[in-house]
Amino acid sequence: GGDAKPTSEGTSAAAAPGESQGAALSGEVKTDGSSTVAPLTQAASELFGEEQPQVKVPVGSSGTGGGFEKFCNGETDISNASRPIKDEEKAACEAKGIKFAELTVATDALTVVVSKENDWATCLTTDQLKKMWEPAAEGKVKTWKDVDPKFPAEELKLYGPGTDSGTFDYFTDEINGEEGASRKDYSPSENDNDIVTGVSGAKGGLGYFGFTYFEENADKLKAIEIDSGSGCVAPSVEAAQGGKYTPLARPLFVYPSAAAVKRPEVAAFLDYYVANIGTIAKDAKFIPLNPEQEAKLKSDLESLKSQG
Amino acid sequence: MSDVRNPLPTGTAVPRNPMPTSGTAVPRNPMPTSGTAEIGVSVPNVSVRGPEVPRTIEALDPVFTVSGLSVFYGDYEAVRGVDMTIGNREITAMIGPSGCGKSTVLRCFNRMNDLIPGARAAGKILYHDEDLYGDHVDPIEVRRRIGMVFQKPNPFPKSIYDNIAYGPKVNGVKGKMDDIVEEALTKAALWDEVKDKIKQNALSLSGGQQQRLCIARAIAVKPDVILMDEPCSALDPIATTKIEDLMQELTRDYTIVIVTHNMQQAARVSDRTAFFTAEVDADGVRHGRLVEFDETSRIFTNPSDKRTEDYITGRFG
Amino acid sequence: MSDVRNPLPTGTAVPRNPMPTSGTAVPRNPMPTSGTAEIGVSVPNVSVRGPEVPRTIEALDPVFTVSGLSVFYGDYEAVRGVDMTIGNREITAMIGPSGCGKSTVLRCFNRMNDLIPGARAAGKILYHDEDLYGDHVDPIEVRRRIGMVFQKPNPFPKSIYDNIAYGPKVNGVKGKMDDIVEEALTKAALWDEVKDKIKQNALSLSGGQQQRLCIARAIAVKPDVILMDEPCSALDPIATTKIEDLMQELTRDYTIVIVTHNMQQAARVSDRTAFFTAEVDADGVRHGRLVEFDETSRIFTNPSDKRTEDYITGRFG
Amino acid sequence: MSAQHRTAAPRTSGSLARSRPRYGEFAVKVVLLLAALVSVLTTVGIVVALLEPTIEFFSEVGLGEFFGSTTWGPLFNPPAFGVWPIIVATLEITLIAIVVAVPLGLASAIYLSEYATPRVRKVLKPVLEVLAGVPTVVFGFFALTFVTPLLQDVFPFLGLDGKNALSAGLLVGVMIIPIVASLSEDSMAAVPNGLREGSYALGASKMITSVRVVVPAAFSGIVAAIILAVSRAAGETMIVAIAGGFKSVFTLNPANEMATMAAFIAQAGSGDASVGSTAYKTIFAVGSLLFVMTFAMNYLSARMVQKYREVYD
Amino acid sequence: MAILSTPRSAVQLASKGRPLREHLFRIALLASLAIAIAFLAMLIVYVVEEGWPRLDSTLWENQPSIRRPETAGIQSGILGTLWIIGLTALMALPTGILAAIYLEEYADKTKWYNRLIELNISNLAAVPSIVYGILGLGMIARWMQFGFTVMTGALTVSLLVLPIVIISAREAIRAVPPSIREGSLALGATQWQTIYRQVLPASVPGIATGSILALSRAIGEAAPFLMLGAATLVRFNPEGVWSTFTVLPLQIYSFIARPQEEFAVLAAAAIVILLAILLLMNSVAIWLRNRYQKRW
Ligand SMILES: Nc1ncnc2c1ncn2[C@@H]1O[C@H](COP(=O)(O)OP(=O)(O)OP(=O)(O)O)[C@@H](O)[C@H]1O
Ligand SMILES: Nc1ncnc2c1ncn2[C@@H]1O[C@H](COP(=O)(O)OP(=O)(O)OP(=O)(O)O)[C@@H](O)[C@H]1O
Ligand SMILES: [Mg+2]
Ligand SMILES: [Mg+2]
Ligand SMILES: O=P([O-])([O-])[O-]
Repeated sequence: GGDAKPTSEGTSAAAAPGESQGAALSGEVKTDGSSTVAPLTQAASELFGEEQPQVKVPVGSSGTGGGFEKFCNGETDISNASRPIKDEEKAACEAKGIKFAELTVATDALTVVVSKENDWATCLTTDQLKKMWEPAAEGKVKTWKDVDPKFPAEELKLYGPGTDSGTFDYFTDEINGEEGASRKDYSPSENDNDIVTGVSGAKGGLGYFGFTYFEENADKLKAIEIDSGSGCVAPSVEAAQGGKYTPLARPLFVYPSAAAVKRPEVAAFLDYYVANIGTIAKDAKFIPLNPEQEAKLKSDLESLKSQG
Repeated sequence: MSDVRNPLPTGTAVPRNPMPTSGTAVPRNPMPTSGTAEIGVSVPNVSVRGPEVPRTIEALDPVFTVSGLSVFYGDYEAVRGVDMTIGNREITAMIGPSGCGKSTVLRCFNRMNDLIPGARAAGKILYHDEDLYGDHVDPIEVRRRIGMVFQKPNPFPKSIYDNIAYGPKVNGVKGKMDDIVEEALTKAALWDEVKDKIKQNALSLSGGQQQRLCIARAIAVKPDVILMDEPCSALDPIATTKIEDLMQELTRDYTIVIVTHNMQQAARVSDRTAFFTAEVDADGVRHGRLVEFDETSRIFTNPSDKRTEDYITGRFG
Repeated sequence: MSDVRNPLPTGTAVPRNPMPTSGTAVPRNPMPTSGTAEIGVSVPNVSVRGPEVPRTIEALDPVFTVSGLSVFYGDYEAVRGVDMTIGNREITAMIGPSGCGKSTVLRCFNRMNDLIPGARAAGKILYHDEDLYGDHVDPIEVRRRIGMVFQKPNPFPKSIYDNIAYGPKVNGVKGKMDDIVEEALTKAALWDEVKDKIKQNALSLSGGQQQRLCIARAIAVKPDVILMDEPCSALDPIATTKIEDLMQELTRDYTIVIVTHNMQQAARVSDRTAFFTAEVDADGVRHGRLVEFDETSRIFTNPSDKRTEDYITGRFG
Repeated sequence: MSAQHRTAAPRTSGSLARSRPRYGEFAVKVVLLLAALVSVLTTVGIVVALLEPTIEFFSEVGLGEFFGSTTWGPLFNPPAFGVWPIIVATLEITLIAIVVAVPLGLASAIYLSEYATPRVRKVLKPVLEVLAGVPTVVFGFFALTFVTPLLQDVFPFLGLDGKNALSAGLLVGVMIIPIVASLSEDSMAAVPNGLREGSYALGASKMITSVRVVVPAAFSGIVAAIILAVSRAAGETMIVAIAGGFKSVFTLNPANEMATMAAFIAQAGSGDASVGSTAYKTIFAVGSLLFVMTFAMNYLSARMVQKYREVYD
Repeated sequence: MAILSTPRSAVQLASKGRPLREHLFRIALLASLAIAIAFLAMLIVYVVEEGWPRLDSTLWENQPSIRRPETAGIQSGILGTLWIIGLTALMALPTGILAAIYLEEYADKTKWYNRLIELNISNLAAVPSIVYGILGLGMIARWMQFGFTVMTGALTVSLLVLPIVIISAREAIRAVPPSIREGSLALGATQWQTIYRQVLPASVPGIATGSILALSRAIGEAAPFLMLGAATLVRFNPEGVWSTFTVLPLQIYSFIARPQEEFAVLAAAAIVILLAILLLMNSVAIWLRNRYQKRW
């Protein structure tokens, strides 16, 4: 914390370098990135704090892209991401000699929600979603009727995460076929509560966000079942874990830097994170990994630690 | 060492010495107009004091009748117990050392003091037999009838025309504004100097012109009385002469009350002079008092009060 | 209607009329001190004018020798071509109508004008034979030697004691400060009035006391000369008298130059008087000029310039 | 004693020379100048921080598209760089703010300067100062959770979006009321009392004096106040980010959600754009534009104040 | 003639029904002011009401928590804000006051560079805070390599409030009558002695008031920190200038975005704390002003 040099290299542990769980560590583990993943890392940080009160884990929420920017600049130890790292970002990391691993820590089910007053739609196909959201829909698809003649001519009001979020990238990639390709005349928001308010307040409203937000607001909203060709599937923990909720079930990642993991406090934090991933996901209200995913997570971390 | 002060090397120092004047005929103050020295007479020269009325301070046709006027700023009694009358179409001068309450009294005449928070007048001022501080009286109407010109010329930062037109406009005067403006400027002896630049900003005028503009502005609302608070103290001698001439001219139609620091000015222009001074009472508080009020010629040649004499002979002030 | 102005009803209006004075003995201006009227003499009474030196404007023991002084504010030449000398341990008064440059000249004597951006003096001022505007001269040192007292008393918002101690302190004077303070206040005739409340805030003093405090403050740095710019104009007559007495007292040890609006004051206190006025040159620009500089008695009884006469007889100003 | 005095001030040449060196005076002046230069350095810093990415941005996108098109969406795919929607949104919210703040602020200023007793002024001015200090997140929170729902309930026909320019503009307006009020009050207080007295002495009432003499005389000061308020409104970030939204569409309807320039910077600057991408550089281009706009407005305001000083000095 | 035109009846000075219009105008003015103040009152009532359930000691004793929003606190934010304010006071106030002294007492207004500095300062006062965020990120965090620390945040905010400090300090210095300076200089004091021993002491109340108001602006800033990417979820207190930190306004911004209702309450409670700090500072400013107001 109080070192003279503010870079991550400077924050070495003052305590014994041993990795044993019992030894009191200190130092700082800097994390930043996705605001979606932030609660997960924050929950980990809170729980870990009970074990190692001297280790500080600040959690930024600059967004997945903002997080990678700092991460590849050597300014953070761990980057949270709601989508995999992009090639340009990889290149930036490489240029600075920053090596990292991709750890999948939880699953999210992007949930498409409509107003409780909406009595005509319970299930939408991915094509229908595309029809609503693709760039070509801008200014043309204005009512539900424009999506499907069977629907009423209720005004279609679209809400979604901001263009700077990993959620937006993922959704546009999966539904519209290209990352970032979307109609622009929807209401974007960093604050998913705005989507809740917006959709619940408009009869013809539709929006999408993480499963957590739906669960917290299930009394105000109705989740739409998604049909990607093999029948309608409602978002749920089981469907997401079992890989049935496609294509909108998505993995959430953390990216630890290989150099940082050499520091005992970072290693301890990650060990704790991975060991308690089930509790953490539950606390942060995400869908926990299934056993295979959990096993992969453990081995991924081990291989990072044993790296060079 | 308490009195090493020099005695006054001025000719006026001899008490009761009637003052000789050099110059032209005197229309207002019928005083000796000898071009040569006529001094050395130690007895008042009664014959030169004009209409030989008893030494009354009452004007025959009073515009204001002030009785027992005291003015307070909060708890401080700035002026105490003033009695005087202001005669119709006369020029009344108020003189006295700084802080003696001349401005304070003057500003009671058009209720300008109402604007100062905490200021308050006790006693009575009758304006044409009507109580100026009566309940039914609207100070705004008072100020329309009783105009005022200030020490520093204060034209509005507008055109000359708009400066003059302002008063009639806010008073809802209908009629050809151009004529009103021309008439007011003409009366104020300014028309010839500004008629070609009537739309120009008034601030571009010289100090003396600005002051005459302010007089014109006051005239334009057709007041009954014009109050002037040291109207020349910011002006050079030439501008001062012009304003003094103007006052003489205006007194045909208007009653004028002027406060001045300059005794010579009071002597030159006024019919009656009120001399104020500040006195310290038993509690050590200074109050302005009216010491003497009389025809100007008498005040300057034959004051009845020692303090007046000391002041006009320059023994203090 | 151009000249209906009243002639002046003052006794000084007659040219070249030696002025009688009533009062006590005159230590500084040896002028006639008759208790009775001794007027009507039209020839200058040479015998009463003291040491009968020729009408030189040169002081015998000059502190300042001013030659060809012009002062500019930016491009504007406020004062043009002033020549005068200030005699040692004399009181020199500067009079003249407003804006004629009295303050401007005075502020050249202690280089106070240096502080006004764009102000600049041309010509020469010698202070004890040393060029006041010479390259080696430190204006701060100048101001330490040549003190100044201003029109409005300007005590620092601190205790009386701190006001006096400030000057010696900033000038690095060591020594018992209490003694310095007491001495300065005593010299300024203020000690008895304030000795019990020396730690009280100076702003709680009356105007006259504040002004004496400012004089004491100036004395405390042991200056050679004290410049005073209308030191009494904000004061009442009693306070004015006190300051004038004090000046007489101080002139035993100090050279004093005083600017005053009040002719009577100049006449009362000064040894020499400089009369300034503002004149308009060919381009219509006003410049201050020194019209006449002479012994005070002569200026007031027998001025050699028409303009001086007009001014002191109240014909303008 | 006088002899002593003379010797204390010897008449030797050079006696007026500096008696002790005063390097300190010079050092002080240098230190003070340096402090003043920090502000210049700040501007240089801002320009440097903005300039390079801005130049790169324009070499990639071109002025033509930036100013010549009306579709905005630098973070979409395909990206669009027509800046007008966010300029229009900025102007619209600023306009709403001004419509709120100028009458209220000016009326408050007239009241404080011309009507309020010193006592009342002593109470009310600090209240305005508190209003000026209220954090903008708080205004944003208030707009989003209180004002918008209230407006939706009271005026359902407006069809207000959950985020909209109207509430955001309203609250930006409330935020700048103190700026308009206090600066206008300053310039009204600077109107010489002589002008008021001149007006009263002509039989003018207080209202007429205030409206026809004081306000015109203080006019350029008032305009300067409004201009400063406008630049604060145009650059306000948190209120518009929280309550105005980020929707980048070209619309004039204040019931709609819209993104201002500052909101865009906040959104993109704390978001996904990866360093070096054109989208990232857009932040700086918009920042430069905002900087230039406020600079231009402020230059104007400085000129106004200058003019107003000239009238009385 | 003037007399003839003005009849001497008792009604001649009576008012002409003007008061009604005058009254309405006055009421309209007062109403405008009242609206502005009503907004403030409404805002305060609203946040106090919303935040009431959480206005207990856990609010400042606890750290923020994702897992237990109902007992989450804002200690790190309060302390972060206090650190930023403290450092800003240390950096911006001396610099601003010195710059103000330079501009008021030394600068020759006819010199182009002084005019440039002046224009520049008034311009900086109008630059949006988000642009300062860009400056802080690009210049202080990255180029000067100060990282995302208390120092970076404080420096950025210092630069942001610097023009406000300069402008208000200049006003306070200007309010010291020139006669005080002349009095001092006429005694042979040097310019700096005059400033240090007369001008500054006399203007301290004004400078302090202006400074406090400038700092209260700094307290509420969120936009520059948003740009700087200050961490939003920080469960420990800053320990030094190189420490990671968060500030109250940023925490509030992040609470507003949380899905659970408890966070909205928490946000309102945090706003109450922020407003309380603000009111406290303003009260000090008012007290200073009333206590030391100079009467010259
Ligand atoms: N607004 C005010 N509040 C309090 N006291 C005041 C106010 N105006 C004047 N005074 C005091 O009332 C007394 C009389 O002041 P006034 O201005 O009437 O004097 P004056 O004779 O006009 O002096 P001057 O020749 O300097 O103009 C003075 O002691 C002055 O300090
Ligand atoms: N700082 C300045 N800048 C520009 N002009 C000035 C300045 N100070 C004085 N003047 C001008 O110089 C001339 C002389 O002014 P000065 O103050 O010396 O006159 P004064 O004789 O002292 O007048 P007063 O009796 O009114 O004090 C005036 O015209 C004045 O306007
Ligand atoms: Mg007066
Ligand atoms: Mg002067
Ligand atoms: O914050 P994001 O997960 O949407 O990048």
